Amino acid sequence: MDFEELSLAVQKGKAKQVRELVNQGVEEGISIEKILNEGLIDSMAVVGENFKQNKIYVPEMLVAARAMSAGLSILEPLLTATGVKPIGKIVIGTVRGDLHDIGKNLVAMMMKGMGATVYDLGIDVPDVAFVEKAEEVGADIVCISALLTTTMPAIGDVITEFEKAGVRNKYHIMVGGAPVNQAFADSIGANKYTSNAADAAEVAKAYLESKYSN
Amino acid sequence: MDFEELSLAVQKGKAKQVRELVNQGVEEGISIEKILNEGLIDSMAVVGENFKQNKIYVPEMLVAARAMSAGLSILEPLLTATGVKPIGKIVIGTVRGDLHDIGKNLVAMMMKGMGATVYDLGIDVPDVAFVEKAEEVGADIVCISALLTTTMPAIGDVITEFEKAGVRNKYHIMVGGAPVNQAFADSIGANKYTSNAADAAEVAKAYLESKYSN
Amino acid sequence: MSKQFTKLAYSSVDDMIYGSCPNPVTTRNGLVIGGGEIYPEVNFTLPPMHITKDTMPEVLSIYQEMIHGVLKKVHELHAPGLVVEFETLPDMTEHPEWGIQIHKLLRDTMSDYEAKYGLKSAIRMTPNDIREMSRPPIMRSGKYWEAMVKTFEGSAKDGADFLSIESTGGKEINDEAIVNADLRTSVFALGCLAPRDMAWLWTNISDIARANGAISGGDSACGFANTAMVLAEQGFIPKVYAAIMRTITTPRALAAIENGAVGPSKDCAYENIYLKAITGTPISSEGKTAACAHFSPIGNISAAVADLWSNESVQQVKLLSGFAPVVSTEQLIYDCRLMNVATRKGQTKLMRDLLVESDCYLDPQAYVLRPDVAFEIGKEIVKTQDPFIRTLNTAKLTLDIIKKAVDKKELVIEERELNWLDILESQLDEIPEDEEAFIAEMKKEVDSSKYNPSEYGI
Amino acid sequence: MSKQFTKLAYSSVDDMIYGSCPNPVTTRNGLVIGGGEIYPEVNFTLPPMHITKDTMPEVLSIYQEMIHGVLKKVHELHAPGLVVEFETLPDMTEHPEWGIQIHKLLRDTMSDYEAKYGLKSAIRMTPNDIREMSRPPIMRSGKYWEAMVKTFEGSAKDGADFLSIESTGGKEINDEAIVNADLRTSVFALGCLAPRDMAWLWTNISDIARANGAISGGDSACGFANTAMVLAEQGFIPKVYAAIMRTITTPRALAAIENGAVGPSKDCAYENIYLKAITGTPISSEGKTAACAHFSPIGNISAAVADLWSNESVQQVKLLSGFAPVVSTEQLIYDCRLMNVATRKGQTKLMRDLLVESDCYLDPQAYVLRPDVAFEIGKEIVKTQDPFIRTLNTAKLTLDIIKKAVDKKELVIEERELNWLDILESQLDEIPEDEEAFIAEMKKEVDSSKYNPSEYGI
Ligand SMILES: [Zn+2]
Ligand SMILES: [Zn+2]
Ligand SMILES: [Zn+2]
Repeated sequence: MDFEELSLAVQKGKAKQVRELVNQGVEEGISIEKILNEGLIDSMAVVGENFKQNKIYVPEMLVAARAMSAGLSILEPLLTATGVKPIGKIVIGTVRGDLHDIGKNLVAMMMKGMGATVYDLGIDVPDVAFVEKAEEVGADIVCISALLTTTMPAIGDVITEFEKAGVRNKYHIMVGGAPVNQAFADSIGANKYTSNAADAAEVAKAYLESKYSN
Repeated sequence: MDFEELSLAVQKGKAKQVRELVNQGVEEGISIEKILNEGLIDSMAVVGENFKQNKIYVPEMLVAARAMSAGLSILEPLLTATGVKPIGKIVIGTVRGDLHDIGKNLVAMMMKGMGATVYDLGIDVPDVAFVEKAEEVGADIVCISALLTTTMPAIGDVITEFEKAGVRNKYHIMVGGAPVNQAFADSIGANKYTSNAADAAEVAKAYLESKYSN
Repeated sequence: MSKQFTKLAYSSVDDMIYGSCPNPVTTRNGLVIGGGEIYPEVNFTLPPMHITKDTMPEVLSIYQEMIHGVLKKVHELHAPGLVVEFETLPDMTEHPEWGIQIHKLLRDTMSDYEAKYGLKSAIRMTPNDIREMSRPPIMRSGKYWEAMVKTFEGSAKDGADFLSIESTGGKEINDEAIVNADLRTSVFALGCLAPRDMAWLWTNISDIARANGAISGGDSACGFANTAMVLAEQGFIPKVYAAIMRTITTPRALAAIENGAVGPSKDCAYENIYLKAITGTPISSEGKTAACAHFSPIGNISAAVADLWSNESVQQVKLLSGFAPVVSTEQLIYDCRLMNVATRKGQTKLMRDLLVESDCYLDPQAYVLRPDVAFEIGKEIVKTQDPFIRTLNTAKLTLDIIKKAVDKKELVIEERELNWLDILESQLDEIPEDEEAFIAEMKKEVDSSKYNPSEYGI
Repeated sequence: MSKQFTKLAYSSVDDMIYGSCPNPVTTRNGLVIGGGEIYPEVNFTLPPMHITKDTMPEVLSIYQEMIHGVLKKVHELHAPGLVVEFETLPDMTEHPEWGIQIHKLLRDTMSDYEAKYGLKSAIRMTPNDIREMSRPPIMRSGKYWEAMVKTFEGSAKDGADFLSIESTGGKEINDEAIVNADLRTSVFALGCLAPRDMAWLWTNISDIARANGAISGGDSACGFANTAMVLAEQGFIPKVYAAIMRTITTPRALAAIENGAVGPSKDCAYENIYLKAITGTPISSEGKTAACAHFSPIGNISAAVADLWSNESVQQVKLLSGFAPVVSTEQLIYDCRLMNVATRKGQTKLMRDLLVESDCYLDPQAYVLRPDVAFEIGKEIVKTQDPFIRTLNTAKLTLDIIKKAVDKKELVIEERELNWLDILESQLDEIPEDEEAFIAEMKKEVDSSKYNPSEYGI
């Protein structure tokens, strides 16, 4: 299998070709971890970089992410079997009362693209559902989003729910959405605020790397 | 002495005439308290009302306040002698680092006009000076003003100084100035915020009346 | 359908100007929208806070403070007229008594100022569309729709002048289409679903208006085209896609006027220019002075043919001068003064053209708002009465107009946009010109858990 | 005194327009102010916070965030040029290393954007005048003055384009005069004290600029005339007094240009119109788009002959769209676009006149900013070189102009203003026409604990 060919297939969003190449690599006995990291994740990093440099748009990135997922779905059972861990687990959702998911979906997609396992709770998520899912899957990061100034306070309520359950310190809580700012994030005791989807994915990656390098 | 004549003299700011009429009233044996309340304070209330109704400007009000003061200076020694109390004592100043006194002066003037004894500490007042003066004179109200967003936090520092001295609850603390708002006033534990000079005087009067009617 | 539009409301594009229109609207107190002058439309909203029964006294006192600040400024600056928009927040629509109570507070305060200072003002009542709170949305019945009806009726009874809404029929499937720049699905949402909902919805709103002495105002495709504009501004999706999203919301918007609405249409509906060209109703618009609410590449051109000029929305936060709603009010008043002075000097057309020229060559989303382009698009739309065909043909024509402008080097677009002109063209080429066939295809393609076809009668 | 002005810079009032002037100023990187186009001048400041050694990293990161936001928006909207003003806060001037560090951060980021995107921009460095921190103020020596010199020098060495200040000579006695509408004391402050300080101050600033490759910009009588305008806006003092306060700051302002300043003069100096008429230097101005910083009755007319168009100041607070400095930037860019498009279409004069007509009949403070009135006042000023006589005669002429406008019913003023026309006239009548005599009288009248006559050489 040609890694360059795989990279181009991911970048152009050719899911079928990605599947074929990944299968080929597995058959050739290339290490699963290598296909994952140097094949899929690195290719997606190129896509992310092109987006950051204003060379492509989100739709191109989404197509690439779908192609990458197609490859990943082949690797996943093998990864579990060989004991390779994904770079981290992330629970994400839009707070109670808020129906906006465009921004949240972008963040989820970019986080998947960087190789994390993402549990998307969707929109209008009850406060306690964040806690339950995080506990259930053993998440590293919880991302909470709100688009309305009126639903923004619910982000604080979700964090309170983590505190009540006595598990606040187990999770790195990231918050975002149009009305949110650093001062608000500080006031509710969030670990991190980012102002846009691309930053959120990058910050999450940096956090996971530092967490697992220790 | 004709009360109507005295009222007009105050309203027109004729200090000399006010002095003459007050002297005349005292000689005629009219009660000191009556001259003060129905003569001077009520006349100044008319002036305040005319200002509120956009019939006159601050300069007209200042001239009236000076005329009223002229009358008051005759009554003051007599008031002490007869045991009549002024409506209340107010300490006022602009915080450390802030040189703006126009707004603060207006508030002081209006508070004098309503019959309070006002101790004006001026501008760039050290935090502790507010506490010292309030304790020294046995003030009812402390008014703290700041005009810059950068000096506004010093209002909070002054209040902390009152707390440190263990005398916070002895005083009704009012705050104001362009950058100040209700949320800030709440956050530093002020008793009252008003957004303009006329409101400040009115609110102070209401507070003093309720304090001394109990 | 009570009205049909088969030709434009203007014979010459030169006649389409700001501040006046063929079919002006007059409020109870005699304020004429589109009768010669452009007026400010001010909108304001709460700072971040919970809205509950317990906080309602505080909510009311904030609205009280806001409306007083705004009216005081309008009086001080001698503005000849004003529209205030009250857009409810979801909690207020779910509890209609709250929204109605706030509306009444605003309406009564405005009447007080009129009695005291002769300040003529009108209020636009805009309940937010909470039907989407059910997922998939229930459009024509249920507790959410009932709460909206209560809000419309209650405020109309209390003297609301204009009833408006930013309705969401079709949005449930368009949201995902936007981030994919998937024009095919957007044509389905805007050409098939939205007009069906709009026709039903505006028949109902117009009935409520008629029964209670209010005016059936207008709608906005905010959740469609403005979401696209904002994502394009952030560099997420191509501007050419957002430009086409703008024009293809017009057939949807027409459904309101066809079914009883008479204007002024909503401020954030930039499709209003096509609507005005076709129907001659007064419109509201917003641009640079709504930068407090959203950035845009159409800050001046959006004013070119507006009858009301709005700040979209601003929170009660304190700036160095005072509260933000008062700041917006002052800015809108000066914008309107300049435009009205131009009119008094006989220079409306010139001022309009300067506003247009200011922006039109710098962004495709501005280019498609040129009055001459609006005429071209309007003429295409009135050729048929079928909303789907109108939508599809508008998309094709818009793409064509943008391509020509790029070819003529009249319009500069980014390198990465060029590619998308072809992608979008092939997306459009694959849409059949028969609605039934298209609906059949899309029913298979679109995730059926996201919407209820039956709620649209398809 | 390096220059004398004995006649106006224009032969016809028709030639005095926005965006260009007889004596344009060019920055190192080739941005021309007053060379044909009007550019935005953006100013931004910190949210409420303590500035200390410990918070300086946070301070720097906020300035970093602000300048990036502004430059990104300027780039996105294709603005052809930009001026950024950095006004230090008192703590930053007292610790010159802080102000210099922030300036360098801004200047370097601006250079980065120029290198990367060709975005031409210039920075105006405005240390605040902290000499008044001593009471009575020490004007020509001492730690405060030394800190100011360090700030000017340090930032000029780091590439500051324009050096500016809102200087305060005479303000220490004018503050009380304002609330008393005491024109006599104001004439003393603005006609006797201020010009002496300005001549000395601007000789020094111009020397620093020359030695370090910066441009000696200009001043503003903000603490005099704008304080009066704001108090008048609040209904505290008569607008006619505030209008006269505006015009009589001109002889003071001229002292800067006579002693080395070349412009652009400061944004909040509305006396700039008289300055431009007399000296032909480029000016900055602000109006409706500075409503975030202060309200005003001159939102449009203030743009009529501006070369830079400013937002005055806004804090880094978040609005619904984004941060307030970015909001201001977008608004200023659209304002400038409209005016520059008018110029490209040969309609500068018409646009100027519409901006003037918009406001001039509604407030005396707007009326005195009419270009024809500016010409009349300018002509009176250049008749003599004596700043005191200039000030006194300007006051008398302005009062006369307002009275005539009221008589002609061209200008409507409030009932309670009328009375003040006479009060102010009698105040002026009692001022002797001989400066020495007047100074002698005022030395007796003015509280001597408030100012140091010797600091003014009187
Ligand atoms: Zn909207
Ligand atoms: Zn200023
Ligand atoms: Zn400024």
